[in-house]
Amino acid sequence: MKSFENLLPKLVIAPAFVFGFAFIYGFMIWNGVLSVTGSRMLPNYDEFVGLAQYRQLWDMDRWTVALKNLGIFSLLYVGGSMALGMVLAIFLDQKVRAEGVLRTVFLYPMALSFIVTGTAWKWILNPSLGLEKLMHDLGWASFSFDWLVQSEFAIYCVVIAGIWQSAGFAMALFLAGLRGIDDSIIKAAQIDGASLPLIYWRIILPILRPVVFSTILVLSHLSIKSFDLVMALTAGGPGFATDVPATFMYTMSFTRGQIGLGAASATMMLATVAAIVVPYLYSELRAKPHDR
Amino acid sequence: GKKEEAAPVAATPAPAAAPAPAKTAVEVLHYWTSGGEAKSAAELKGMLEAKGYEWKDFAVAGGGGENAMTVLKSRAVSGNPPTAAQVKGPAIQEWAKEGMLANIDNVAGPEKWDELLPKVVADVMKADGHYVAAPVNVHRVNWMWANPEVLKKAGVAGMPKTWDEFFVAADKIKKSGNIALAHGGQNWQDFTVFESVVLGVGGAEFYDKALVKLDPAALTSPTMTKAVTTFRKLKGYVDDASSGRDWNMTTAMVIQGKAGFQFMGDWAKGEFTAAGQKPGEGFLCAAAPGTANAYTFNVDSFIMFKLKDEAAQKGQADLASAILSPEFQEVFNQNKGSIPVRLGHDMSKFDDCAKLSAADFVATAKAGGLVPSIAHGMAVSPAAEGAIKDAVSQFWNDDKISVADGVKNIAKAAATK
Amino acid sequence: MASSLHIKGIRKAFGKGDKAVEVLKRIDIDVEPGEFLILVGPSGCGKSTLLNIIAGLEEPTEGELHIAGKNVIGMPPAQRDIAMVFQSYALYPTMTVADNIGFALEMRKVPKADRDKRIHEVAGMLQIQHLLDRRPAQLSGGQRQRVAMGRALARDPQLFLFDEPLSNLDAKLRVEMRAEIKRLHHLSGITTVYVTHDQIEAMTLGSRIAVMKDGILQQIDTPDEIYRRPSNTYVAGFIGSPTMNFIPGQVERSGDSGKFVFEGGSLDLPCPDVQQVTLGQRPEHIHLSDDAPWRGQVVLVEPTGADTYVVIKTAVGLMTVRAPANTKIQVGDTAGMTVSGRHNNWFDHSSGVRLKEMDGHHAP
Amino acid sequence: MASSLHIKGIRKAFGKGDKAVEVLKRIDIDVEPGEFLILVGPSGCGKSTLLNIIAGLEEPTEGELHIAGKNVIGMPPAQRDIAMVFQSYALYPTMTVADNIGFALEMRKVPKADRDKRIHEVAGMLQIQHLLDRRPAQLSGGQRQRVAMGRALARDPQLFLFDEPLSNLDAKLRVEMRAEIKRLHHLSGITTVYVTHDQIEAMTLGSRIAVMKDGILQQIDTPDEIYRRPSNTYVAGFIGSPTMNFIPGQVERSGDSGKFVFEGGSLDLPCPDVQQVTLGQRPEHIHLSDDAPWRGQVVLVEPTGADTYVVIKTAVGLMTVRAPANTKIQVGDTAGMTVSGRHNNWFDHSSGVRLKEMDGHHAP
Amino acid sequence: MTAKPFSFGRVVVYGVLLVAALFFLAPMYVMLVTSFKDAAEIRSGNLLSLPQSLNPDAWHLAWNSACTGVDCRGLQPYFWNSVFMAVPAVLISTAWGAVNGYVLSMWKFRGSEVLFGFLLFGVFMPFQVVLLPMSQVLGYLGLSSSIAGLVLVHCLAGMAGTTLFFRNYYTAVPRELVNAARIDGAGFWRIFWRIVLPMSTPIMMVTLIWQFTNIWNDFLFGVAFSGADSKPITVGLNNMANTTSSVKNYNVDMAAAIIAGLPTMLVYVLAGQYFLKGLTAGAVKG
Ligand SMILES: Nc1ncnc2c1ncn2[C@@H]1O[C@H](COP(=O)(O)OP(=O)(O)OP(=O)(O)O)[C@@H](O)[C@H]1O
Ligand SMILES: Nc1ncnc2c1ncn2[C@@H]1O[C@H](COP(=O)(O)OP(=O)(O)OP(=O)(O)O)[C@@H](O)[C@H]1O
Ligand SMILES: [Mg+2]
Ligand SMILES: [Mg+2]
Repeated sequence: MKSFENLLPKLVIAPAFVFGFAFIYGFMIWNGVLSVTGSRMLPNYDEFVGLAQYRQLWDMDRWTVALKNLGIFSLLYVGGSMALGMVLAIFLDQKVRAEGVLRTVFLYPMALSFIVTGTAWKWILNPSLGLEKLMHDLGWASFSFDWLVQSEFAIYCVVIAGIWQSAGFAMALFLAGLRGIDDSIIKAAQIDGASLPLIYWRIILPILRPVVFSTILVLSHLSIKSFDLVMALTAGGPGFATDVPATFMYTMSFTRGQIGLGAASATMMLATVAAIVVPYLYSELRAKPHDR
Repeated sequence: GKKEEAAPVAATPAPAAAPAPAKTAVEVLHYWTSGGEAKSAAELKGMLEAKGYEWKDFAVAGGGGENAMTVLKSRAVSGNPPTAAQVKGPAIQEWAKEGMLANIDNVAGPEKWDELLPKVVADVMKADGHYVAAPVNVHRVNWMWANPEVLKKAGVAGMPKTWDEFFVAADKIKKSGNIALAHGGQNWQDFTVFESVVLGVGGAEFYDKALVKLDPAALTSPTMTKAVTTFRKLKGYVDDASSGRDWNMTTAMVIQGKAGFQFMGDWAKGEFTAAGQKPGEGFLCAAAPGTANAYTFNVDSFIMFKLKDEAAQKGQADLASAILSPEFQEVFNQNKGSIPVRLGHDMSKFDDCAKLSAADFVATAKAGGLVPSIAHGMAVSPAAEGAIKDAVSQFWNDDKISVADGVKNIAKAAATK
Repeated sequence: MASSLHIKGIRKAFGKGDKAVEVLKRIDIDVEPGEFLILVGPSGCGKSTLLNIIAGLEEPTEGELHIAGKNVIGMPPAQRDIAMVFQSYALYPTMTVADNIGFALEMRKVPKADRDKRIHEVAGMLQIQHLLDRRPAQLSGGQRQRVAMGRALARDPQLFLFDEPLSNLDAKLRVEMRAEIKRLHHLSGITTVYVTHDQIEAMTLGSRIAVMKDGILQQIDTPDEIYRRPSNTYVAGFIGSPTMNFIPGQVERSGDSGKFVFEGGSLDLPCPDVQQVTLGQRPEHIHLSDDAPWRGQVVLVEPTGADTYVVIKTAVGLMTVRAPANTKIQVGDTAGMTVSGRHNNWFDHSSGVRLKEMDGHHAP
Repeated sequence: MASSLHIKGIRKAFGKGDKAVEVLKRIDIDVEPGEFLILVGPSGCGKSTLLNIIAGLEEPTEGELHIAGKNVIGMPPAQRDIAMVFQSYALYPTMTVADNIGFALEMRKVPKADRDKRIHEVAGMLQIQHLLDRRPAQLSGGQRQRVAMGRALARDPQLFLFDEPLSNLDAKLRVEMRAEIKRLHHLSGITTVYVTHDQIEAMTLGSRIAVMKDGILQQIDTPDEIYRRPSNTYVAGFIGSPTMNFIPGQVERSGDSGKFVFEGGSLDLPCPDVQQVTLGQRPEHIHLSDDAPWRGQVVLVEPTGADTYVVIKTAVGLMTVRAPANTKIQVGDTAGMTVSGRHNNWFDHSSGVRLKEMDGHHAP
Repeated sequence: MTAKPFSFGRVVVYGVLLVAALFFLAPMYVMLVTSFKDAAEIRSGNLLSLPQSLNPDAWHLAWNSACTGVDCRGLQPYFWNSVFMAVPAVLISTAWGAVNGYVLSMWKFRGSEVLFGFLLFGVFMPFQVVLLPMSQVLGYLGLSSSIAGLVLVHCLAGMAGTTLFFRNYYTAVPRELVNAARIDGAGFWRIFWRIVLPMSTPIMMVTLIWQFTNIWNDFLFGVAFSGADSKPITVGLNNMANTTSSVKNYNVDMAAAIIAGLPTMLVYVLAGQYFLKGLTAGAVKG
């Protein structure tokens, strides 16, 4: 009897463990195996090619561009969404009128699938149809905003659309966290003479640390897996200027019949992620200032 | 009340002939979703339903079938492939190599497909000497479309025959305030134009060496440099907003008189006709400059998967036979803008462009100008095709890449296995 | 530079419309510069709410509030320059003890070195030096409370507000802390409002005590005055532990002197001119006397170490008597009681209001 | 059916390796069935930790724990059938007061009607009937504490654990609650462990008091015994408020009787056979006497209402004396002190351990 | 927080919120006005101009009769497929995440933190990697091309994320509450159900929003694992939006997009109202 209560939590978490490992790690291993085969159209485990796929991968311009884009995109997208989301959450927390409406307004972009918001943004950012034309029509002739068609700048358009979609969600996460904080702590800080910005920076943000942690993880995984967004907005174009590893991998594996190469790129993606995320996970899970 | 709506049931007009024991479902995966194409697919559906089958439509739009291929692989791997799927070119052989395709010689033999089909087409449909796929149509890719009004306004008389003539005409159009070349900035569109430029500049033989056999010498030859230079020059005639534009939106620019020319396969004709225009009146069609004696073909086809169920196998046979039937070929190709694969098909009901295409098809087949379209997956393996497409598109979009580097990149990409 | 605090007609209601609960009903208190005001009252009477309003953490529904002569209604807490100890501690969970204590100083841009010095001083005073690196979650209840104290004491504000700052400390530490607070107040002279439930704290710390009940101020006076001359039976019963004994009865006058007659006994005392009265006698002013005529049965004997409290059942209710620690009396015994007669508290029977006329009118 | 509680060699350390803090160091306590054990000790000495271990909320690092004769180490709290009042209340924020109180009953499948009856009974007892529909956030500190009490009292467990359950209540209410707890304990006879900082509570409620310090049990005995015969200077100083006065000095023997000599004075007392001793005298056992030879200067006069505490500075340190409330002495006066001689506490000078030989050896 | 009604700070707060609202609303505005315009208006007018009349044709078309392939039933059938897929998948994955988070924050055991780390890292696996092996697994389970299969896939794919949300939210819940409930005799499940869950409203809403959005809007799994009869709305939408005739029906596309987004937006509006509830204030000291 007494051991059952101790066992129960472990039993409850067991399915997650089993499925998590079978599916996530099982598939990862599977992917790793594929990457050293010469699989083309469908998986083919007979043809061992060693690291040839990796060599080919690193030899490709497109892959380098994809990695570089991923770096730019994740940094700006995660940073931008977090910053905007935090600002909005804090401002919404100031007992503003119409909070409900504003919250919904900030959140709704999440609701729309990118297949279509991509179209809308494509339109707005398109120089001859959208913003630029609008400004010209309104008489601001020198206005120029043609990032979408510029190879070097198109990725920033993807960032803008990405932030537009995700900032609201970051806001929701932060707001949920803010609403969970004991009021009297904030009161104490007010008494201590902290200004509102300082209260948020010094007291609330540290308390929200686990929430910030969740948000960073969620956003960065979105950025790494940003597939729909890129597909809908630019489909990797112009050329492959906005290609990211996710679209790269998809294209190689499914369109070009180079499953081995695709698998190699997926492995590289995971390795890159691991190099950045694992230390972060480690430090976050180790420091436990919130244990009560 | 909502419950019934929930499970989508194929809207089946009561089939006349079929006695109705549980109907065999024929699930067809395809990416014919645009207006003209969908109409064509509906034709096939009607024919099969008339034979007593239940047509399960599995249409997946987007990106020239990219999504459809993903689905197909996923379905194949799960051991639950559809009855038939729209696959073309060398990919047919790749699927056959995986051992997944059914032999449909039992239809092809009695129906004498070997005689009915041009050899180039038949070869693509076969693996190890057996038919595994049924061809639907033949598209010509090296077309040039034009709006006569725009040309007239700019003072251009007739369709340019060479690239030099083209640039003269394009300059005039530009001066008259219209866009000279309607182009959609998607990589396959870039590639389609490129293919026509190479064919026009180098001729069919060069095309075959460079873009079909992927001969490194040809790929780095001065002819290639010339083609790439011409290609780069074209960009100056394209508007700013082309990036990411769909091909039919691009065609619409010609239809609406915003732009003069477009290089696109004959499926573009469907858009013109759908807009109520007639060839020679509302729009003009001609082979791309310098390619009058050549023909880049693009054949759509359906592969048949190995299935255990006998009724389903019968369904496959009936599907294959229906696809090749003259009635279907006639209606389908009129909708789609392509020409029938059946040799000697009566073209009288077709429009002028199609007639020209059919004539050129037969002529070039004899003269050796008939080449597979690389941009549409008919010439080389998807891997090499994709790599070259990347190189071409990158060159098109990035003016900082010199012609010499462009040539080098393309040659390097062609080495992809 | 001690500041005055003027509370004028403060009202506070929680909730709206029908569900509104009026927690403070027109409170008026004037606190002189440098004064140490004790706020007492039963649980839920509105003490914390009043402190919150003074601090600016809650808006009063009505009323005025002046600190150092300035109207502060609407002024944010940070600008009021107040230090406060919260009843619920309200420690910052992510900060160490040292950072908790130093935060307010940091906010006031005190240089790091000075800050550290101050933190160590305060921590020493509160005997929590060894905990400076811990986080609140790793502290015991009393330790947390001391950190909360430290946060306030580290500062040098216009006004100190303490909300039961010592409730979780042991008696010994409490005595030490009390002395410390007293010393600090002497030194700094900072005006202080202090909520406590501890009788000793209330009696010894404050210059005045304000007694509240149900959001109404009952009496505000010096500790001695409140203890000796409570203005009504409520205050009389509330201050002092064990509580005052109340004996309802009649005054029978005979010339100048009177006699207080009640069920089961009578006492010869200087009586007021009112017929129906209640006599209040504190436990220490009733004495056990074997042969006294007013008698009852012992129902409880509570030795507290220094004293023993004897509870005696009489016709007018239970009487608590403070007896010496070594009293041998036992439950079940019959005991007689006498009253010294010098510490009589007379209250109007029906209103419970103190009959002032009798003050200073003691038997010889 | 009262249960016994046996605590055997319990040790508890927080943290690991170098950073480990040993909070309990081999605690042994046997609580008889039906006993009411008071647990006292300075803040941070490990009282709450011990309760948590009894309740099964923390695992001891070492040791055994038997409830009703059954070893319960490793047994989940729910199965131990214990009711507990948390020092930090730990009210369920999303439930109303009624639900908070009724939750444990619900968990034990008490039918709704019985449950409601019980909730109302308990709420009545704690004077929180009018709050039953509120949520914890809408309550005052004392009200929250009473809800926390109610949650435990509603039950009928094997063991009650109270962690300073009355600290936030006013004196009057506290007296009432104390009486209520005492009554309930009489009725139910449920074994109880009760942590408090209140001297009066400690002295009056418990059948025995356990005094802890730094995770070590100092003494466990009846209240009377602890107060009168503390086993060392620590316990002597901890129990009783104000604290006991300690006078270090020498015994000068002359035949059977001896003389206790210390800096600034000497006392004729029955003395122990040890040279270097410390004499402990409680404030109520030292008396002011104008002509006594042992003298000092008054540094503090604290009237608490019933008594006045006078702090006198002498050569051996500050002495606190309890004087009557009406004492006229003032700060700065010189005062003489005498000792009754019947309540002497002798301790070994260096170890602080009580010299037992002198117990029962009182001057006539 | 107290602030004077018309302070400078308030103006800044409202100003920023308003500007942000405009930024967020702009694409929606464009989509909405476009959906009511007809083709000619779209071509001639400007992006922001209001439609000359409210023309609901595009909406009718998108819902009932737009064609994808040979199928001309609009989005309707796909819509219901999505409902049948999303509702169970969202509920299961949220519940699963809540329970996991509860265990990982309040019933920690040796190695649970490491376990959590492993689960988290799984979040980063690109879903494309999963497609083929998952098809195979679904094939073995006999769930390929079915709604049940899609539900399973979404539950597995979403589990790590939902666990993360709940676990990190629960770490901020005071341990004393759980302790009190254990003393009160509540076991593992009761504590979860009666104490922890009622406090989870805000994060529950966030998670529901998150999962519902992800699942409803998922295209990759939807297209890869569905059969002809079980295609979700995104696939329908994609077919419609990528299905083009000479004049691209922007108005129909936009109407379809809004229809496809309506359920998610509805969920947001409803969920948003619960944000304010379930505060922990006043639970414990410290
Ligand atoms: N998680 C922890 N990590 C380290 N030390 C801890 C932790 N929890 C408690 N302690 C320490 O253990 C000691 C005992 O704590 P406990 O709460 O038992 O004290 P207590 O006797 O109840 O004190 P109080 O009367 O102040 O409530 C304290 O010194 C405290 O700082
Ligand atoms: N948010 C609220 N909504 C409704 N009533 C409230 C709210 N906050 C406090 N109250 C009520 O207001 C009254 C006064 O509360 P307050 O905290 O000021 O009492 P207190 O005098 O400090 O009591 P204690 O000594 O128990 O701490 C209490 O009866 C309490 O129930
Ligand atoms: Mg209070
Ligand atoms: Mg404690």
